[in-house]
Amino acid sequence: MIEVHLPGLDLKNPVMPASGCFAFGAEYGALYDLNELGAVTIKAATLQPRFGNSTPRVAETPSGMLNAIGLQNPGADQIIKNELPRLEKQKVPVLANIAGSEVDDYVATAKKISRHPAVNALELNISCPNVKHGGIQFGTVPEVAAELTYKVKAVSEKPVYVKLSPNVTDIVAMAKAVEAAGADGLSMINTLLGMRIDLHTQKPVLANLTGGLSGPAIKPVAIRMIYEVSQKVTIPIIGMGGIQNADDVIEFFLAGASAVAVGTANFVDPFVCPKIIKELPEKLNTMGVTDINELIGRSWKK
Amino acid sequence: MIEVHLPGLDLKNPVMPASGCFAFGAEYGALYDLNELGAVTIKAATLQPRFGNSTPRVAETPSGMLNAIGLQNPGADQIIKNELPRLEKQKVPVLANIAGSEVDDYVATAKKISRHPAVNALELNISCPNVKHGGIQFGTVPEVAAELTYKVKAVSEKPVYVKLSPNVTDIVAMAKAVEAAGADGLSMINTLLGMRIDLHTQKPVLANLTGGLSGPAIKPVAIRMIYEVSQKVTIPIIGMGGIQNADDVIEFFLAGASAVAVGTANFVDPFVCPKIIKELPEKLNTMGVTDINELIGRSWKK
Amino acid sequence: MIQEDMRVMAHEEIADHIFELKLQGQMVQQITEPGQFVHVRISGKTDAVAPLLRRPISICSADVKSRTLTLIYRSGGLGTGTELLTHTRTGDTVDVLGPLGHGFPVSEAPAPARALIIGGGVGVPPLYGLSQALAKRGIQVTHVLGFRSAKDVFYQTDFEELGKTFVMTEDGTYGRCGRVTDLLETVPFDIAYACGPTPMLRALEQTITDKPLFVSLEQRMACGIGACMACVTQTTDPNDAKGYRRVCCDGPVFKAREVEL
Amino acid sequence: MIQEDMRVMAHEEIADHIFELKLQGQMVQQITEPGQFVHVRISGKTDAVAPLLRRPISICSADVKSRTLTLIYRSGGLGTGTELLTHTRTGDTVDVLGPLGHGFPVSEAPAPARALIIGGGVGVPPLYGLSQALAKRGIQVTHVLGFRSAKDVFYQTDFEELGKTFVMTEDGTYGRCGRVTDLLETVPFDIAYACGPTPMLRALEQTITDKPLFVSLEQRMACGIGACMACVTQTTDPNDAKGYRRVCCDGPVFKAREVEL
Ligand SMILES: Cc1cc2nc3c(=O)[nH]c(=O)nc-3n(C[C@H](O)[C@H](O)[C@H](O)COP(=O)(O)OP(=O)(O)OC[C@H]3O[C@@H](n4cnc5c(N)ncnc54)[C@H](O)[C@@H]3O)c2cc1C
Ligand SMILES: Cc1cc2nc3c(=O)[nH]c(=O)nc-3n(C[C@H](O)[C@H](O)[C@H](O)COP(=O)(O)OP(=O)(O)OC[C@H]3O[C@@H](n4cnc5c(N)ncnc54)[C@H](O)[C@@H]3O)c2cc1C
Ligand SMILES: Cc1cc2nc3c(=O)[nH]c(=O)nc-3n(C[C@H](O)[C@H](O)[C@H](O)COP(=O)(O)O)c2cc1C
Ligand SMILES: Cc1cc2nc3c(=O)[nH]c(=O)nc-3n(C[C@H](O)[C@H](O)[C@H](O)COP(=O)(O)O)c2cc1C
Ligand code: FES
Ligand code: FES
Repeated sequence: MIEVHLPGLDLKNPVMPASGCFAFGAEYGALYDLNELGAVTIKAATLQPRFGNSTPRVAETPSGMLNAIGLQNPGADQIIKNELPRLEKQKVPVLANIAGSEVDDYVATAKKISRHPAVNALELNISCPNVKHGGIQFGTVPEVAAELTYKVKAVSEKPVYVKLSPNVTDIVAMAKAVEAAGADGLSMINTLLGMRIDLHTQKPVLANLTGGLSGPAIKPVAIRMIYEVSQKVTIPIIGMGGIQNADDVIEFFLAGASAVAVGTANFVDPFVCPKIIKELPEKLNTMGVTDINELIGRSWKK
Repeated sequence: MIEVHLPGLDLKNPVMPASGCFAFGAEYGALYDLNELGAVTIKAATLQPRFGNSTPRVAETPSGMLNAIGLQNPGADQIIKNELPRLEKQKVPVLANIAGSEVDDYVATAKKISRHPAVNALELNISCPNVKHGGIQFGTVPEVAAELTYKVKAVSEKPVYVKLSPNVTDIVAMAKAVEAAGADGLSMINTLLGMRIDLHTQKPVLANLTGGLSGPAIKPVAIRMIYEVSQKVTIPIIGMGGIQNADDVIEFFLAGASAVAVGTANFVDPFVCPKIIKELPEKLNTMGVTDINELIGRSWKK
Repeated sequence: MIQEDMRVMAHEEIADHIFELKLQGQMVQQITEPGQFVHVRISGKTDAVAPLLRRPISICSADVKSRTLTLIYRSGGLGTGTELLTHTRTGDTVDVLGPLGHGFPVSEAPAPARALIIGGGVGVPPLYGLSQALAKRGIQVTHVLGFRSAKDVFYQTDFEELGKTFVMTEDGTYGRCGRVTDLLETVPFDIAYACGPTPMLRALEQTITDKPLFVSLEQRMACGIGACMACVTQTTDPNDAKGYRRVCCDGPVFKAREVEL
Repeated sequence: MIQEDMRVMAHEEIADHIFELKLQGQMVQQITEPGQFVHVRISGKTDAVAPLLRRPISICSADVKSRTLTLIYRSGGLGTGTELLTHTRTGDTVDVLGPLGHGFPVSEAPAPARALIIGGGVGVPPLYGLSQALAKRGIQVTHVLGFRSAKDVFYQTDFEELGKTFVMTEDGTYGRCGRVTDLLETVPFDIAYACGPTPMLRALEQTITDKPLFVSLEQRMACGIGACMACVTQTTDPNDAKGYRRVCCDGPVFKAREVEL
């Protein structure tokens, strides 16, 4: 009833933690069995280790939060050595988020990570707003995103999902460009670029100045973008942005998502993913829905 | 201490209601003296009367709301005949928001409205997300926005503020384009494009499908954009997006705004504008600030 | 119209998911007609954020002496603002804006006359205050109240004290089985007032064409005072000068067929 | 670590804007060290939306028998989450995640020994539980507690029951005038523990170089359990394998000079 099958990802339920909100699973794995999850999305891997930005790295906003972690991670080699073997022992599918500041970084990281048996698919993070140089063009210029997708696809041994940035004028153009370049799926949305200023210091709260806005506040933007894009592409969409409960999951499916990821809500309630997975079949029952796949895009399907 | 002077707008305080959230002042004017306000921004005027979109036209979201009013208004002639004379009797400055679907509409409306003695400045709405045809290019393509600004400036008898859409990849490019075309000031931000889907009907809540997201949820996006733009232009910015209290006003000033507009918060608390105006000097006192103009852009000024 | 933190005097579930909330405050003095409404701001709790927008709720009845007004509302279930409102306790305060809108014109029924009052579901509450006002003017009132099921019925005895009362349920589990419109022909009346689901109001407008009928509408609202244009509805008369009415301030009560349903 | 709706047993303002909150629940059984913290979810009220993120607050003390833990926190004033928390009443429940993090190593002080406990402002609370634990092991404890002003002082007598206690205020309105570091030379000790503002901790790390010193840090947090990387701080050792520590789970208590302050 809640099984979904996407390129590389055979999910017994459509709920996974979002990249960067779950590290490599060890912490939440100490609280519950990761095999309850549809999949695990791991924190962005880059070719070299990254320490990330200075602190403060998070700030609260109305129904949301800003983060500027800056892709802190131990680098692809360490991840392969220390993190993936632990996940390999689990039965849960792994979606590996990768990032970089140049095409070559992405390609090299994709090559390494996609080869690992624990990894079922790649998620190409072309949209991290918290990295200073490079980066931005990948997420905002269709041709640049397409070229990157094409090159990563050429080396990846696993299906590739491209994670889109919402900070663009035309999200459909971005989606179509990466689809044409061979993307197997889309993840949307990453965070909106935002800022908070501290009234005492009179400076931005985040050391990085700007950060990525996530949480319930951005849900209407995510729903709108998924609604628009899902009508114009044929590849599946992993939807995310403000999901807190089973109702939200259903809203994302109706908009056009085929699976969902939960980010910020984990910080509010560390058990939120298993809770949603438990609620979902109950909710579908009350709606008279026998298979969640029926709901995909129903808000716009005739 | 809280006086600000902007092109065409000599404001005894920097707080005005935002366009579309205050109609033409009659309703809130029945609750308090409009002369308490820094200025009044009137609902978008179009050349011809517009009935607007079907209902439902509003939907609630976490710390925000979506609206798709669709620029309902009685048209420039009726506004001049029935609404502006009433405002003329008040001493409060009037910022007249104008909209259109073609350049000629804008130009004709600007000509008529700017001539009226009650009107102190125009606010060029190039960014309404709820109008079907035309419109979108004005708000998202710098060259198109610039041309429109130039043509409206040519006929306007009053200073022109251009209201920017946040639904763009590069807000600085938009701002610089309209500044170069002669804009006297900027208003930012208009609403973010969003959607909500009703789980019972399984269709978008709004009859118009998408709507504009406003309220506290979007404040971090507004602050970020004003922070970026104010460093790259020399014309003043009227800041808006989620303002609820005096602290928020100060955050907008620190980001780079020279005045602010309050929209959605009026619906939550109809007395919010006079309340903020009363709180503001008290707040500045506790901060040791003697003139609010000192705060403009202080978050980025060295 | 004022904004006031009103004190909760009583709050109880009177039917399935239907709550009766009694509030005390100065606002009561300003109520001019039955059928006006208030705009209620709802507070949050740990696992539920306070909703941003207010909720429009009809004034069911009001007592000037005790400065109390009664609201009756349906809790929309988990995740809704009205569900959060159910957690308000006696002694708490609730932020209320009101009274708002134009209610039922009581003086349109010239005494002695016979008024027919037709309500459906949570459209029933404002009709209670209306019936009280009409009865006070010596008008004979008959009530036809429709509910979905037995568990949804409320205020039957209160209405019975004011006049003849027919309760109907769609599923026949209580009172007569059927819809309120089924009964119209059997009841004699000179003027009719109605509040309830739009299809019910539409049916009434088609049936009651020879006598005055007033209907109270619902529409999604933001400001509640006429400024945001969220709640408009088109006039039936294409030559109407404005072409629209705002439910919040021109209504919520309209003459039958004045606006599109 | 569990998530629990803990019951409020008592809640009062014990100094200017400083509140003492006693909570009852199962979680108390899991506390292993003084200096651990909890992550508190705060509920909203009418004119203030519930904050999205939890707030980290140190466990001040805990009593396994009554299953009660005590938190002491400063209300940040209007618009902050902690101000909202002050509205919680006895009998309410509060959503708490904990116990979290690594606290002060009590066994590092080999009895019999002399421990010096240094606290500043809202850094003082976890030191109370620490002092209790040390005293229980027969360790002689001396407290140096710094506050801004007389109105900010709390828990003086509680600390005095456990050992010699010096209270200092920055403005000299109570106790000795000055900063906690001014007193260090006059007090003999074998091990030191500190919690308070970063500049104070930095001064202590520079002064106490020949004896063990443990410091408890603050950092903005999101998850509180090590997954989001919000709360990291760099190690002082550039050759450290990871190069960073997470305050929430590797700390909040660290050996002096292990991480950058
Ligand atoms: C003039 C008027 C009088 C009303 N009187 C009553 C009454 O006496 N008793 C009663 O139970 N209900 C009444 N309603 C309906 C009541 O306003 C809605 O049931 C309520 O707003 C739903 O809110 P929620 O928090 O349960 O739903 P949510 O799903 O949390 O609401 C989301 C948003 O949609 C709006 N909304 C949802 N349903 C409706 C609706 N049917 N009408 C208007 N807005 C809606 C909400 O106000 C809110 O802005 C009245 C409506 C109007 C317009
Ligand atoms: C491990 C640890 C233990 C703590 N123990 C105590 C204690 O026992 N008593 C006490 O009064 N305070 C303690 N603090 C500080 C306390 O967490 C902050 O004062 C509190 O989070 C501020 O929240 P607010 O709602 O008042 O402010 P807001 O301005 O509403 O907070 C906005 C955001 O910033 C964060 N934030 C603001 N100030 C701080 C800060 N100093 N440290 C961490 N996050 C901050 C908040 O958590 C929130 O996410 C502790 C902090 C940490 C990290
Ligand atoms: C603390 C934090 C760290 C994140 N790190 C990453 C990351 O490394 N890679 C990535 O693609 N997205 C990252 N994101 C974005 C999330 O995966 C997700 O797209 C976004 O937060 C929206 O979902 P949410 O509202 O449920 O959090 C991060 C988000 C947060 C809050
Ligand atoms: C109901 C509604 C109607 C609006 N109508 C207009 C309009 O006619 N013209 C315009 O430029 N902006 C319009 N806006 C946008 C606001 O002026 C403002 O830019 C936006 O809502 C952000 O501010 P806020 O968060 O304080 O509401 C409207 C907003 C709302 C909520
Ligand atoms: S609700 Fe705003 S005009 Fe009626
Ligand atoms: S708060 Fe998330 S890692 Fe420490």
